[in-house]
Amino acid sequence: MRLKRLVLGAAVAGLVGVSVPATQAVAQDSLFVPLFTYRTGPFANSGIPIANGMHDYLAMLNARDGGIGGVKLNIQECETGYNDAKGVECYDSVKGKNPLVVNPYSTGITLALIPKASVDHIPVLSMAYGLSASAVGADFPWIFNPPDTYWDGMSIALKYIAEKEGGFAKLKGKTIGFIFLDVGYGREPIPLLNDFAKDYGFNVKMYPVPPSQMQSQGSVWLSVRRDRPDWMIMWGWGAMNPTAVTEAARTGYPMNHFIGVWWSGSEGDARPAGEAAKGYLSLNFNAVGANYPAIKDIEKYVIAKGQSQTPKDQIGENFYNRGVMNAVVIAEAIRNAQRITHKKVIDGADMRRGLETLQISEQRWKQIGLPEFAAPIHVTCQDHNGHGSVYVQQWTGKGWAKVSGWITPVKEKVIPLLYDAAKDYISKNQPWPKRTEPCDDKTL
Amino acid sequence: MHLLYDIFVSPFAQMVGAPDLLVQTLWDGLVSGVLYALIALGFVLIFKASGVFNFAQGIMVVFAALTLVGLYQHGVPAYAALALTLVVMLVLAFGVERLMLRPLVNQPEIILFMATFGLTYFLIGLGELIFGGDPKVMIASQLGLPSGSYRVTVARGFVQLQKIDIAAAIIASIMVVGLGVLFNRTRIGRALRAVADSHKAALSVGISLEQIWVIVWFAAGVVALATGIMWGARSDVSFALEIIALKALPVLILGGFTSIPGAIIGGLIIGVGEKLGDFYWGPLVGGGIESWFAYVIALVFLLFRPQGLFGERIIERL
Amino acid sequence: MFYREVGQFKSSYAADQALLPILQDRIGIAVILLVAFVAVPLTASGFMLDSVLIPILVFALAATGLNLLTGYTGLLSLGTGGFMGVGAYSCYKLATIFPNVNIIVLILCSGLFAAAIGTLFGLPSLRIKGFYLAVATLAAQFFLSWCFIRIPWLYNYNISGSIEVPTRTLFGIPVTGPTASSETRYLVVLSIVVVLTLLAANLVRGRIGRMWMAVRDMDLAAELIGIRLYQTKLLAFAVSSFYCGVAGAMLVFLYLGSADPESFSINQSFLILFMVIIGGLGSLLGAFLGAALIRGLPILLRHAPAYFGVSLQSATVEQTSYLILGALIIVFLIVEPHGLARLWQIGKQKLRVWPFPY
Amino acid sequence: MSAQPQRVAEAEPANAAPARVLGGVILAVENVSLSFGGVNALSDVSFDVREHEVRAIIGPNGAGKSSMLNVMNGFYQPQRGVIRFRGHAYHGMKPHAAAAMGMGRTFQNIALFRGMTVLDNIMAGRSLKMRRNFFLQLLRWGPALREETEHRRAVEEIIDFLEIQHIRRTPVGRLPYGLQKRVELARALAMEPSVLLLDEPMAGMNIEEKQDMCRFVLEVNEHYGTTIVLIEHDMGVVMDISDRVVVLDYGRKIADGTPDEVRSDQAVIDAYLGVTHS
Repeated sequence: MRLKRLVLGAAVAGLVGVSVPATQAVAQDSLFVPLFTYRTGPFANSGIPIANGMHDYLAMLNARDGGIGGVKLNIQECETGYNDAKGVECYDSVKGKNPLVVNPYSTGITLALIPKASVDHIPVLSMAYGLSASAVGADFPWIFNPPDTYWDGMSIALKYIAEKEGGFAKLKGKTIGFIFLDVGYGREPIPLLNDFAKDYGFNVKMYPVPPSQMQSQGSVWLSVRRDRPDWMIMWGWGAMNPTAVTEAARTGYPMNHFIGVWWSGSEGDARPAGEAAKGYLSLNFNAVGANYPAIKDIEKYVIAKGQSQTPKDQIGENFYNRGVMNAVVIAEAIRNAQRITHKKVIDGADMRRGLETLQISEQRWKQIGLPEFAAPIHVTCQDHNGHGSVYVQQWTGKGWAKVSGWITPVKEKVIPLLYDAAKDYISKNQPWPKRTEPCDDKTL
Repeated sequence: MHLLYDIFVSPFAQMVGAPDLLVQTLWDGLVSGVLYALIALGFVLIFKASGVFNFAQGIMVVFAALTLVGLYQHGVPAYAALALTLVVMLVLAFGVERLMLRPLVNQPEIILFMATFGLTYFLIGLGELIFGGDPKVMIASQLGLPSGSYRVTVARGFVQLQKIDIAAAIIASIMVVGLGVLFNRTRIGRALRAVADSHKAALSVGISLEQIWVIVWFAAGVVALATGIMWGARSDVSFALEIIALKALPVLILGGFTSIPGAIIGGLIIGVGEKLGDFYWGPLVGGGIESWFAYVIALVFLLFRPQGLFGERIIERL
Repeated sequence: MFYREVGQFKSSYAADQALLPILQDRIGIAVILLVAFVAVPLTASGFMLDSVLIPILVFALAATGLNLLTGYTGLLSLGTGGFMGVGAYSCYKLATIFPNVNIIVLILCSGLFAAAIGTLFGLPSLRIKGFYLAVATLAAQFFLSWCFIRIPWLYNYNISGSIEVPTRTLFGIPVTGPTASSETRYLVVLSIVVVLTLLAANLVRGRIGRMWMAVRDMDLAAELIGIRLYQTKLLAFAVSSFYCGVAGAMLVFLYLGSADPESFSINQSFLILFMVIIGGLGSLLGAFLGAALIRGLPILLRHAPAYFGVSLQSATVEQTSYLILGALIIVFLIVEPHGLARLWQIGKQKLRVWPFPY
Repeated sequence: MSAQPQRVAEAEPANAAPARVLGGVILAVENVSLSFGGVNALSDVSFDVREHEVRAIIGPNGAGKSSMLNVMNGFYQPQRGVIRFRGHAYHGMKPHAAAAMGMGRTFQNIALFRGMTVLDNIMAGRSLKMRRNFFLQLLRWGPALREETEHRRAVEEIIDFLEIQHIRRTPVGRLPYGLQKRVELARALAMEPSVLLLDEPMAGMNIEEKQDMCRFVLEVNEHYGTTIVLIEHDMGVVMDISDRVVVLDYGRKIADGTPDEVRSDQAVIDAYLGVTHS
């Protein structure tokens, strides 16, 4: 009795479902760009401005230029809630509709998609997040993570610290604390940190924050108070960031010795701590502020027309601009792909070639209305990252101020590690497909 | 041998060696204990009067705080927003009574318990839909709550006492005293206790169950709002708090489901216990044990005293 | 009229106790199995298989596991996610240690590990009951979640802390990993779920099932007719965790292809519990209906507005589905505390007497 | 009804002899005292039960009758005294152990499994007698299936005997009170007990239901030779069907003997003063 009803039920449910994915048909004369975003859940504070920035820039291209190369962009958001399973579901729901690229916006989702995307021939753009090793183009032809890997970020943070201390040699005997969200993302830079610690003789103290404890970091910061690290580096995300900044201020930790990665540097991360957060540092690779022609165009063509969810005061904030930058990388890669394939309507495979030969020079940044918005981006067939320059910004109590020049990552350390890690990844995921895609660099 | 030293000697040596950190840990534990206790208090109120184990209490905390901040962001002055939020909580209490409790009256406890799971998800959806899913900053200073901290010198170090935490403790005490007066000195209180003892008996002497339910759910809503303000002022207002709110469950196990003093003392024990455990013993196993330590305290406790701290020995009858 | 059992007489107790005593039911299930095993893989799209059917089957198995514990034995558990995780991580370790063993054997073996851990956390169930036990299982959930993060051996010391599924083949066809086709994975999941559900059906209508239900309905009386409460409850924990463990292993190996500790968090436990509540406590069919509804609802909400030309923000859809899910749970508990399964039964009763109202 | 040979052979070897011949002492209560948090429920109570007899325990409300039954089958642990069953002394036993030794029990407030059907309730009563292991159960194959069918046959006998065929598939929660009492008796009988403890089996029944129940109790006693210990308020019933009666008042035994002896006992009359026999 039961079994019968049970299977019947499953079938009924199945039928309901069968009727759903008929939305497969996507207009053939558009460029489908799905955006995986999260505007809900505990990471929404970080996710919302980024989602807005990505959407608004692409929508602006549609409104101002009629798309790219005369072809409209079909922008669709899929809510992931920063949850891996939902991210995979988003991926499954778009993969049949000829997406040009997927933007997981979560290291966890990126990790889940890396093996799948390689098989399905859909490029994954994880802009400065995801698997550091995926920068190795020979092993990960479909994965791109410009402008910097987490290891670049960590090396830059350490370089900045060394500079303030008077050189790497002065780090000997010092203690550096690393507070991180205890998921794949937060753990990613640890190998490089340990490597540097070994080479330069400083101590590392780990302060993991599990996602369930993001908003209750009291005892973590008490440990910081006990250990008195000379510097603190943070790899935080979502609700973890403002809590950490607040707790650090409460503990009386010197804020100008507390550096967050580029994902721990939104206005919303520092603002809740108020004046006490003054001096907090974070890495960044995109400019902050709304005073750029392209962003003015966004305001004019998208926001003024009510086609955006962006609140007025969010425009020009760090993570909004981060979203814009991510959209620029997508748009420029599409343009590039159209150029080298001589096609207007491209597919994922063409997009991969576009990404692999992507160059955004200083000149080009200026042309697209974002002068000096970010360091030049240079992706090649071998190097899917570019290891671009990053600067350090400081919270003034009201906003971010740039307090350093452009700092280059310690490439000679990072790149060998990347190759080792790629090898390790592949050995653990045998059989891994060999790269068969030819390089375009030579033909250009 | 080394392990035994790490477990039994080294933590205590640290405590003696750095008394300021010990005092700070105890203080932090007490403060989070107060907040756990406040959530547990909401549970107890509802459980006492309606026998419903209200899983949604944690979400009510977030919902109340979110409503407050959301209204303020929409341009309502802080105190007016506070008053309006109270109205919202009253409406919620009415809604819960009318739409959920009344149709479910006489159902087994477990069904009511699960219904509050539904309420939890409903409130998450509703809250995010209206006010958005992004975490918000509590309007503590607009409400006249203090910020900043006192630094007290202890031994060679110092202890940092947040003013907002002291305020939380004071408000919690006022609330407990207020509830005590409500329960023990007023006509409503007598009715509440009558309902708690026996629904049928209460009905037979003409006490309206519906009214009582609205009152306790509203009272729990007020407690939730106070908790939300305090907690929001310490970090921010977001649904991520939901997981932390579950810590009230071990508190209830320690304190018993029906005892207000039990909730307070249980909260303090759990708060202090988990902070001490995490700070002194956590590093032995890699840290982060705060996420489960409270539950394990409760579990161990249960094995020895299944009826809780203040519960009476249960005599099973057939 | 169409669905009637009049005239179907049983001449032996064995026939009367059969799984499907009514002819129409037997025909019905044959048709459904035929559709599920043949028609669906031939016609369904990749999205349909990957994001709808496979997860529904996987979650239905987990819900079946929880239902054995909560619906049949009356022990409320909030640790389902943790037990699923035990299955997933043991399967991952087994696949690393025994790369040449058939992956399906490993998936089933990982259920045994989950059963062992589940039994361990079931030990307090002798002394504590009801809500108290729920909190004890919450301890299991949080402790296990913590283990999945803090014991790097479990995920082979991967820096990312997540596990990626290696490719494994069966008769030369890839079953797991990125190259396995949706159809293959679907058929493997379906087979495992059908077999395990059949076994569960056997269990619950025999002596063990009656002992579980006796403990659920009145544990003291059960003890007085000679049922040993402790063994019975522990057996329920073990079997339930076995099912959850297998579901967890399938979640990673046959559905997601990778997983991190978040996949086995408290929220997963809640979702599975909702499936059981909405589907119907104490009904195996209910587990499937509940899984289909809870999995299908957000997908439906996401895709339905587009049909009607309404464009909703993806976040709004997410929030709305929370709202609707919450409301549905309450409505179900009010209207039909026995869930979808009871509604189905009522519908069948109506069919039986059709065209007469009763 | 026709007793099934195998069943009789298994449970009641003594049944080969004609029923209703009283045997030796099967169950004895010796100096039992029980208290809850200072309140004495039973003080120093002793009496015995002989094989095949119908033994009644009577007394005013709160006399400790139910507590007595609860001590006898191990649900309460007495502070002092022993329970002697077939010559072995037990200071306290586990309820499931008592069940395994052959003590069946019904309750004053029906303790059926409300969510299960009548058939499942009675089948559950046979749990102890079913031995096939978990894996055979899982496959429901061969020996397990045969066992299930065998026990189903035995249960159907009981269903026939108690005349509850028509409600076989009804969940017990939906049955009227009188039928529930009958199902509870059926479940106890399914255990094939040598001693059956009945706690007010006729409470709350109308006269016809009482008559039916009396008939069933006596038939069980006569047919299977099952020893019966019952608590009952209806003096008429008690005096009619029991062989010996023990009277409790405030936890003490105040009389013990045949119905006639007890009826004329002054202490009993005092205890029941003002209580009319219905």
